[in-house]
Parts: sequence; structure tokens; C-alpha cells
Amino acid sequence: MRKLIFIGLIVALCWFAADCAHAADLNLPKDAVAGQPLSIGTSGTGTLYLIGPGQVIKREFKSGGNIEIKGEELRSAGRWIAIARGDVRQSQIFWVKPGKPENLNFLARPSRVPVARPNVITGVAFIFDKYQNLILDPTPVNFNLAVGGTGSSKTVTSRDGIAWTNSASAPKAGAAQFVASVGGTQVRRVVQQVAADPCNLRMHVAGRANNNVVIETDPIRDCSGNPVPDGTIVSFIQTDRSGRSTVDSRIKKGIARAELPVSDNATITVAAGVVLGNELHVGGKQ
Amino acid sequence: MSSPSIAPGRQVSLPSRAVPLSWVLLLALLVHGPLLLMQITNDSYDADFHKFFAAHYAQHWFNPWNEKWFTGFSQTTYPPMEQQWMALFSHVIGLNLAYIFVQLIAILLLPIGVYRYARIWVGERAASYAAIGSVLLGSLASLVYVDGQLSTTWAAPLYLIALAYFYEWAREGKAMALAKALALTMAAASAHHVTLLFASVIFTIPVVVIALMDRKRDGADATTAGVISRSAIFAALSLGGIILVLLPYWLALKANPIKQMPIPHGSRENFFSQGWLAVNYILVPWGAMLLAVPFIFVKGLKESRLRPLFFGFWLTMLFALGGTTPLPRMLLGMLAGVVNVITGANVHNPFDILTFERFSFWANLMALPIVALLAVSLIDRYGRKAAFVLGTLAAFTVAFAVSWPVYHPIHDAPFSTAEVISFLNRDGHDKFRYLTLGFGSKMSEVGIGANASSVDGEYNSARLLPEMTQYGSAQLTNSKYYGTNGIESLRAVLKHADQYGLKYIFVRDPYYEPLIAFAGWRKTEVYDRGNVSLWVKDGISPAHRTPYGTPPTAMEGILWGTLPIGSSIIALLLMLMFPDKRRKLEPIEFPLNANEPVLREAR
Amino acid sequence: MGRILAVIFAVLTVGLIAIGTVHGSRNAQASTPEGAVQAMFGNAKGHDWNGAYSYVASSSNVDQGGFIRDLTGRNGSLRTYSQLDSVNTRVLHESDTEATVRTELKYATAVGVSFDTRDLKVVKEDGAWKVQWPAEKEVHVPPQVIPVNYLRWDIVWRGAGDDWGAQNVENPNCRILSMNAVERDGGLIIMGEVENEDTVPAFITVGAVLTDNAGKDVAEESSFDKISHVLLPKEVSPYRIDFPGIKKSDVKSVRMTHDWMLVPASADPVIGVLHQRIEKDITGRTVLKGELLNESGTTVNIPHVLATFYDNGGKVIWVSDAYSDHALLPQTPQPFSVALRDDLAANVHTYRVTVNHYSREN
Amino acid sequence: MKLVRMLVLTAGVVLAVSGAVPLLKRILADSKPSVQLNVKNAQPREVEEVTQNAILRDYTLAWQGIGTALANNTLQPLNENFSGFALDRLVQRVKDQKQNGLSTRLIDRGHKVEAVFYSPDGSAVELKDTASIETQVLDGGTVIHSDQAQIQYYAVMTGAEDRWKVRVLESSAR
Repeated sequence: MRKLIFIGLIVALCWFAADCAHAADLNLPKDAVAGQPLSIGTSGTGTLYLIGPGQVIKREFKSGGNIEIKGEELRSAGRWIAIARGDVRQSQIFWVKPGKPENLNFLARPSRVPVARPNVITGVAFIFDKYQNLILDPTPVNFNLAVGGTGSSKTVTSRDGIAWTNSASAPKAGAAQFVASVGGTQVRRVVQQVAADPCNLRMHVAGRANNNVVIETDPIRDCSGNPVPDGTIVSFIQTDRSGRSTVDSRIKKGIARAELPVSDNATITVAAGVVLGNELHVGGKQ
Repeated sequence: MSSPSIAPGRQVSLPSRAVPLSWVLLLALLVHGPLLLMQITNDSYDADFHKFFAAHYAQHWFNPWNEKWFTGFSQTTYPPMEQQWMALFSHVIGLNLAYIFVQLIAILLLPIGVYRYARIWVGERAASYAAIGSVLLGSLASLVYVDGQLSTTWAAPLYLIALAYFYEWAREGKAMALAKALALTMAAASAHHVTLLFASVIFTIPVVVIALMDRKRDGADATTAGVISRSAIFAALSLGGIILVLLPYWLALKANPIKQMPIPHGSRENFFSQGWLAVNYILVPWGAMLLAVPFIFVKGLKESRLRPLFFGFWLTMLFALGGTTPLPRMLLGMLAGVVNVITGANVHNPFDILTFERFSFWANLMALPIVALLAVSLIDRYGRKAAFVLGTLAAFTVAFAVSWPVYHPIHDAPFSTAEVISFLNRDGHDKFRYLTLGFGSKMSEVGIGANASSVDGEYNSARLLPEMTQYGSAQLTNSKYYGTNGIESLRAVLKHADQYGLKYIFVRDPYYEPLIAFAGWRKTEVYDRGNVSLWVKDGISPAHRTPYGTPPTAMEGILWGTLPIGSSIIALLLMLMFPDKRRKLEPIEFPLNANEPVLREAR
Repeated sequence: MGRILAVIFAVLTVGLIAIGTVHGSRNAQASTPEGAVQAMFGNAKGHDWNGAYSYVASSSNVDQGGFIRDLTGRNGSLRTYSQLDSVNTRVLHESDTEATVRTELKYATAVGVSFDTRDLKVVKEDGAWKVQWPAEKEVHVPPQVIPVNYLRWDIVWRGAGDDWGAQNVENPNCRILSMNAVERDGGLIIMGEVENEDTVPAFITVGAVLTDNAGKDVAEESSFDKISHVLLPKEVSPYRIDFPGIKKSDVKSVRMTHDWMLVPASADPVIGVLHQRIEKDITGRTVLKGELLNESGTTVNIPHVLATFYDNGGKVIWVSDAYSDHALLPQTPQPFSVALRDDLAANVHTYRVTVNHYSREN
Repeated sequence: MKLVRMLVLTAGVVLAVSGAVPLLKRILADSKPSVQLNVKNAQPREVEEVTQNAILRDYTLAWQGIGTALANNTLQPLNENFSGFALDRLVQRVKDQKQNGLSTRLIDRGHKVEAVFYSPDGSAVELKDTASIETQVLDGGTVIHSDQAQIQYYAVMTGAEDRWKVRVLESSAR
């Protein structure tokens, strides 16, 4: 009888221990994804804390059963700690993966670039899910750069959440559309392609006004034929016996114009930045 | 500190009685209470300076290193007592009301101080009239409502009361009188060092002389040697006490002696060179007392017992005239020469550093006992008519002084600094230093509210930046008023904007715009309906500590946070716990009759 | 005894006041040519215009209003932002009735100290010396319409929100074209030119950090106002950075620092620099002189002239600047002069003048 | 008498030690973590030495900031070293911790960091960090979870006004 009682006690103890062990179980899924619902199996009564990289979720549970975490609650990807407090005390680590690509951070540089320069335009795309978790798995990203309907397209597979590309600027000035797309997400940037330095800078005497000589340039263009933007400084320098006279003129409507004092023997030169133009000799009364 | 009263049994008419001190205090409250509550004093020249210091003490009681001005300076360069009281009160009633409250205390202390001081020289009744006069002084109104010299108005009454106890100690050798005199002297030093420096000469020497003259009066039986030795003991203990309570100040002064070019100030000019100077420095502070000057000369020199007071007054009056006479420059130059010979130092003539408007106040205080005698004789002769005329003149004096800024504005049109402060306190803008131009004393208001540090500041003696000390100009915000020195100092600071992290300049006066535009700042925002514009320089790195000045040690901070205010608390405790024994009063008019020895009533 | 003392002290007080007051008086009749000039400017400094005008000779043919405007400036010019600080005089020639006084006026202006040297003719009128004031000719621009193709750049920046990745407008590309370090007057001076290579306006600052032989930074300065901070596309500005008290031998290397910002700007006004020539001024110093012509229709209040001097190898050997104390009225030439070091004058092969400006907002 | 003196002395020493230990722990807790940075494999641009030093300094400060913020539930250390998504996330974590009465003590045993990407314009850098961290979650003063692990972090840092700030910080099971 004593033996029976002893065995009975042992069985009871084991059963109790097994029950306790069962109560301590936290059934955490191994493939949790940010933005997707999560079900956690518990037993016993207590409080469950889910501590994630950017949030803490707290749930009370009674008599076991599953705890449901809504998709919009589970926002941060990364390492989570689940801690149960109550009848039992236990904690576990679990991982949450990022969701599908839904956001792109697209860094297109520069916003303004001279025409016909190799490898000057770069695009860097950071790929995120709906909740701004960086998607570390390789993901194909398409980059498209076009000016006036013509351009180039390239697909790059991301590495550690980043895809990047570089490209030459087109020979034609204008606003280039630079588009990065992944899945159904598309981000557009504009790269202004502007004329390069003036080429073949030439001037001529355009007449007289207020006892001055009016000097005017031909339409100023870069070596690709793009007009140099208005506002660019063009320096006219006149040298004669009375000294030097300079006018830093601004290009307006494609040409630069300056009024210089009348001289009986003067040399006039023109320059834009470090680019020099032709030289004029003005002599005698006109 | 009990109110004097009329001895029982004698029937005297109202005008021929001494006025109880409590009535005088009530008068002070009635006259200055409403003016203070109208916050006129908050617009005074130095008000924001005191509030700025107090605001720092309110936050960092034991750390006098303040990084908000001059890229960092030590507040141990200015005695802290009244500012620390303001800091304490500010936690309850806010900074503006705290300033008003502390100023009110100083105003209430003044008639007490004047009464006690006047009692050394004149009788009960005249002393009470002197106390009334002190409430209605033009120079007091000027210091309180125009200049905002809180420290001067605090230190003077404390020192006057201390001298009354010193007089008692010198003649009668009462230890408690010595203790009170010392505590009050230390409190006065904690309130304002400059007052003490000059008061020790102009107020004290006449008292020492009169103590010698009175050594056998009123039951005292002191010897000349006794009076002198007790005076020496008081002087030695005071000196030790002042060194102790202001120890961090002396250490700061030793570490960074004041080496700066003289800064122009109107009070050093000849007051007759320009009309407004005469009004500002003579007519406003002296007011109706000017009418009494001939009487002061005659009476002060006629009565042998009043002569020490007169000589003190006369010298102070000449100092109050600033550059109108050559005497102050000459005497101070000689003093500097003596110091240079003794110490081998190279001290400049202090005339070029001092401002002389406070000397009018001190001269007025010294004149009051004699003027009170005039009032007594006029009232005795003409009764209520005289009282009415004197009251009217005094009222006009104080009214003129209070209203003078209306006719001679010290500020430009008011403007709001709220947006400036708000800008500096948001989005990490306080990582950089800033400068205000054309803000006047509103610069301190910005300093109080903003967390950011400025290269400028309102306390000239604390300046250590070489770009400021090398030029004879004061605040950068007012550079244009200091001629070539001012603008060159400003240029020098702007040139080193990179080193100082000086990114933001707030411009109130378009005069400064050409310089900062040519120097590379860009106008980016406009505040207060176009009154103030913000100019920003790009490419400036965040501010870091500059090598100028050393923060006080923790121990100095503790001393500074305890001793100065502690001295005032000790003085207060001594006065409350050991009140003066009431003298048995006997109202004897001054002089009783021409044949009797002068000032018999002083018995 | 008391009354005597009172009288003595009263007399003493009045005497002391009298000494102080008489000593400072400046309205006495001028007994010397220099005295007349000093008294005139002394009164002008104290804004006592009546007093100052009383020293102007009647033959000057200038009314008091014109005289005051000559001294206080017109049209929001730099002179209107100035206060007279000091006057130095020296008699160049003197006869019984006439004298020439060289007068160096030192002004505190809004942009720093400014000097103006004039040779003033002083004549004797009614037994007193008076200054024959050279009245400035007041320019009146005739009413006219000046057509302006108003050209400016405005910028729309990225929004205040932290939208990382969102595109912003790029800062302009600028380049330091040259840098030359020389030792002058016991200090190191770094100068050169900088160009805006971009197609948009740039706001530029240029500075330099000096490193000693141990590799430690010893000094840092910026070009401050010796540069044109706003550069339009392809515009070139000189810069000069002064390091007073630093010897070239103590410096191992120079690290140039710069900042280029995109800013809204206007292409106007265009200021022509005419008839530039190097010559000597009245004091015998070498200067670059010429005329500024404001080709636009609005007044330029404070012109700032920057001159770059090159040697025959095209190297920048000196950069100097000067603020003109006269405003530039539209279409009206205004003379200017910029100092050139006498010791460098012989090495100057060519030069270039650019004009920076400040115009008050209306 | 001697015994009494010894007792007093011992009691004093015990008191001093008991006072000093938490202080020491706090100092240690606030101390900077050890970070080793390797920039050799950064693509497509090479990391300049100045940038490398700045990143090392600022990433170290960022981890110090996380440790302080999560232990004391304060936001200030985060504002100085984080921006964008990383800042939003950590701020939320601190707020949630505070609300639930929790705090997290990170015992940082070092980081081996490799720069894997440096943007062509020099404005962004991506770091791969193998961190050895002991994590203790505390409910009030009680430790309710403790683990020690090597964790892989990916951090994107971008240049701010005067420093580099962590804009993305994500742990990964990879």
C-alpha cells in the first residue's frame, strides 16, 4: 500500500510538473512578418509583453488560449522578446521579418548637372516595407532616366536593402525624369541638365547709344549647341589710352550686351568665366 | 529700527514734531508702490541686466559660470546679493515682479538708512525730515526708474545704517553695535562693491571725525585713541569680512584684471557742453535741492559739527559733476599714480572707467541732514505753508525725474523679442551663437529667454574676448554709438564668427545691415512686423567653449551661493533678534538757541 | 568764519566749473587756417551745423543745407551711415589772406573706419580765417524710363518635413581658381580668385586654416568683406584673407575652407567700371582710379569696389578694396579710387575691378 | 574599545562600498561601447579617413545613446544621435516602456562593424554590425528577462549638420 501511495504521489507530482511545464509554453511562430497578424499560444493566466525594436505590446491572458496580435500592431521588423508574467514566468526571443516592398527612398543626385558628362548622375534606392522596415533580401529595382522621351533603363538587384546606379548626362539640355520602381511602387525625381561652358564666344558692334558704343554677343551656346542660361555673366573689357573699362553684363535672351565709352582707338575683349571670346578693335570716330 | 516718537507730556503742533518712521515708510510705499507696479522700472536701463543675472542664479545657484554672454563669463565679477534675492523670489512671483519687489525693499530701506545716518548729525525731527526727503529724491527716482541701478540703491541704505552702528561702536564700544555694523557692511559689499569703495571714503570719514568730536557726548566717555582704535578695528574687520564674502570676486579679478579701453559715457562729459547733459545729470537728480545748495554751503560750514559732513558732501558733489570740473579726473589720476607707485602696476585713471551719476545720489544723501535743517526752520517760521511748498517742490522733483525719459528717451520704440527667443530655442538653433544689433538693453531680455549663447553682453567688466577689450566700446549691440572703436570692435568679432560659432545676427537697426551683408550674412527672416530681421551665415560650425575665462571652481560656486546672501540674512537676523534699545526721547529742536552748544540734542 | 568759508567754497566750486567749461569750448573765432578747419569740423562732429557753417567762407557759394548734405551724405550713401571721428590738419601753404590745409578726416562708418583726405582752401574774411568749402554738385537724374528685363532667380526649397530622399535643389558648383600666400607688414595674406561655374547664383564664403610644422592648426580667418559673396553664373570674385602677426615661415600648410550656397538673387544692377587707370593721389600714394556707372534704373546706396592686381604671369599679387561714400544714381558716373601698395605698383601688369553693392530696401 | 573601532571602521567601509558600487555601475553603464569599424569593403565610394572617424565616433555615441535611453526611459540621448525612422521607432519604444513600467538594460560587449555601402554623393552610409549584447528587461527593479547574444544589425547613417545620425537601425536573423 505504501508503495502504491508512493507511486501515486510520484505520478501526481509528474503530472503537476508536466502541467506546469505545459503552462510555461509560449508558442511563438517562427516566420512572423511585420504587418501580418500573429498568433501566440499561451496557457495559464498572466501578462504577456512583446518587446520589439520600436514598440512594446502588452496583453493579458487567462486560462491559456491564443493571443492575437493584429497586423497593424506588429510594425517593427527585427529581434523581439516575448515575456510572460503571471502564473508562470518565461521569456523567449523571436524574429519578425520585413513585409513586401512598398516604400522607396530614392536619392537622385545631382539635381542639376551640365550636359554630356559621363557617370555624373547617381541614383540610390533604399527599399522599405509598409512600416519602413528595411528589406534586406535581394530585390530587383528598376532605374529609368529619360529626357524628352529618350533615355535608358536599368534593373539592379538590391543588396542589404540598397540598390544604386549611375549614368551619364544627356547631350541635350532639359529636365530629365529619373524614376526608380520596385513592385508597384515608383518614385520620380527630376535632374535638370543644363548647358555647359560657353563655346565660340563672339561679339560685334551693335551700334551707338548715349555717346557709347554698344557691343553685343552672338547667341551664346555651349559646345553641344545648348543655349547658355540667362543671367550668366559675360565680361566686356575695353582698353584704350584713358585706361580700362569693364562691364560685367548678364546674358539676357541668349545674348550679352554692354555699352562702353566711345574711344578713338580701343581694343575690346569678351570673356565668360575662364572662357575667352574674340577681340574687337574700335578706332576713329564713328 | 523702531519708529521715533514724541516724548510724552509735551504738546507740540504737528509740523514741529518728528515724523514717525513708519509714516515715512508708508509715504515711500505710497509714492513708489504705484510707480513700481506700473512696471516703469522694468524699462530702466539696467533692469534687464539684473534680471539676466538673477535668471541664471534661479537656475544655477551654485554655478556662477554663465555661457549666455561673451561666449562664457563668470557672474562672480559682480556682487550678487540683490540678484540672488530676486532669483529666490522669482520662483514664486516671476522675474519681473521679483525685480520690482527687491527694488521696493531697497526703496523702503533708504529712509531708514538716511534717518539713522542723519541722526548722527541732526536731531530727531530733522532726521525724520531727511528720511522724507530721501523718498522724494530726484536722484533716487533717476537711479530706480531711468538707470535701473538696483545695486546702488540697495548698497547705500545698508551702508548708512552700518555707519550709524559704527558711530555707536566708535564712541561707546558696544560689541553688538560692532557686530551689526560689520554684518551690514558685508551685506552692503555683497550688494555693490563700487558703492562700498567710495562710501568708505565719502560717508565714513565724516563719521569718524564726528565720532571723535562726539567722544564725550551723550554719556559717552571715549578717548581719542579709543575712537581711533575702534575705528581701526572696524576697518580691519570690515576689510576681512568684505574679502571673505566676495572672495570669488577677488579671485576672478586677480585672474582677469580689468584691462579694457575706456568707454565713453555722458557722465564724464562737461555737463554744460550740451543742454541735455545739464538736465540729465544736474537738473533731474538734484531737482529742487538745487535751491537749497546755498543754504548747504552756509549752514554746513557755519556749524563746526556739520563741517565734516559738508566736506564729504562737497567732494561728492564735485564728483557728481563728472567732467564739468577737472577735480575728479585729477584726484582719481593721483590715486592711480599712488597705486602704481606702491604696487608697480599700470593702473589707468579710474575716471575713464567710472560713471558718475551715482555720485549725485550719494551727494544728495549727504546733503539731506543739512537740507532737513532748512526744512525745519522754514516750517517753524511759515508753518503749513512751508510744508506745502516743500512738499510740492519735492513732488515735482520726483515727478520730473520719473518723467524725464519721456522727454529724453533712453529706448527706441518698444519691440517684441518673443520671436527672436522662440527662434533661438527651437530646432537646435542654440547650438550656434548669436548677436543682436540695435537691441539696446533688450539684449538682456533675449539673454534671459534664449538658451543660446551670445558673443555680446551687457556687463562691460566681464568681457574677456580680445575683440571687445581692445576697443573702447561697450556692447556690440550699440556699436554705432562708440564711433570707430565700436564699429572696429564689431568688425573684429564678425571676422572671427567661425571661431565663435556666430551664425545668427538679429538686426533691429538697419544701420548695421551694410556691414553684415558685405561680411557674408544673408537676411532670411523678419520678425515683429519688420522691426527685427534675422541674418544667417552659412558654413559656421556649432559653437564650442572659447579659451577666454576660467569657470569658477565648485568651491567658489558654493561660497558665492552662500556668503553674500548669507551676510544679508545674518544682518537681518541680528537686527530682528537684538533690536536696538529705545532711547528715552527728548524733543529738542536744532539749535535750541544760538547761545547753546550746537547739537546738544545729540546727547 | 563760517560765512567766509562758505564764500571760499562757493567761489572754488564756481571756479572749478569755469575751468572745466572754458577749457572745452570750441566756438571761438579762428585765428589760424588750421584752427578754422578744426573748428568747422569740430562743430560738425557735434552736429552744431550753425557753428560749423559759421566757419565757411561766404565765397564758397554753398548754402547751409547743401553744406550739411555734403557732410552728412545723400541718397542713402555710406556717408549717411557715418559719424566724423577725428580730423588731422596740416598747412601746405599759407599767405596773409589764403592758405591750403590738408585735412584728413576719419569717419566711423557702418562698414568700418573710412578716411577722406582733402586739400581745403582757407581764406581770410573780416579778419578771421574761413574755409572755402568745395560744394559738391548735386546730381539730378532727369526723369526717364529705363527698360529692365528683370532677371532673377527664386528658389523653392524642400519642405520642412524630414522627407529623407526627397530631392532638394543642389548647391552650386564653384571653384577656387587661384591661391597665393604672401607675407606683408608682418602678417600672412592669402589671396586669389573664385568662380561660380554653375548656372545658378551662389553665395560663397572662403576661408583658410593655417597649419604649423607640427601639423597643428594655428589660425583660422575668413575673407570677410574682401570678397563678393553673391556670384552670378560664371562670375569671378577676388578674395583676400589676412592673418595679422603670422609669419610665412611658421606655416607649413594652408587649408582652404569654403561654402557655396544656392541663394535667390537678382541679376541687376549692372555696374560698369570705366576709365580705370593707375596713378598717384594727392598724398602721393599709388591708387587705381576710375568711374563707376550704374547702368540700371535704381540707386545703389553703397558700392564696394574690389580690385585684383596680376603680375605678368597672370598671378594675383594683390587684392584691395574700397567703399565709396557716394551712392550710385542711375546712369550717373561716380569716381572711385582703390589703394595699391607702392611697392607692388611696378609689378602690376594688369588688373580687374569688380563691384559689389548694398542697396537699401525701400 | 579596539573592537568597537574596528566595527565602526568596517561599517564605514561597507557603507562606502555600498554607495560606490551603484555609482560605479552607473559610470560603467554610461561608458562608451567598444566599436571596431572596417571600411575596406564599402561600395561604390571609398570612405574618406575623416568620414571614417566621424562615423566611428557617432555610431559609438548612438549605441551609448540607445543604452542610456532604454535604461532610463529618456529621449534626450536619442534626439542627438538618431533621425528619421530609427528615431521614431526608438522614441516609441521608450514611450511604450515607460507606459508599461519596463526598462531595458543593455550590457554592450562590443561591435564589429563593416561599412557595406557609401553613397556616391557621400551623404549616406550603410553599416553591418555584429554586436555582442546582453539584454536585461526590468519590470520596476526586477529583471524579468535576460539573454546574451550576437545580433546582426544593419544601420543606415546620414550626414546631419554637424554629425552623422542613425536613420535606419534594424536587427536581422540573417
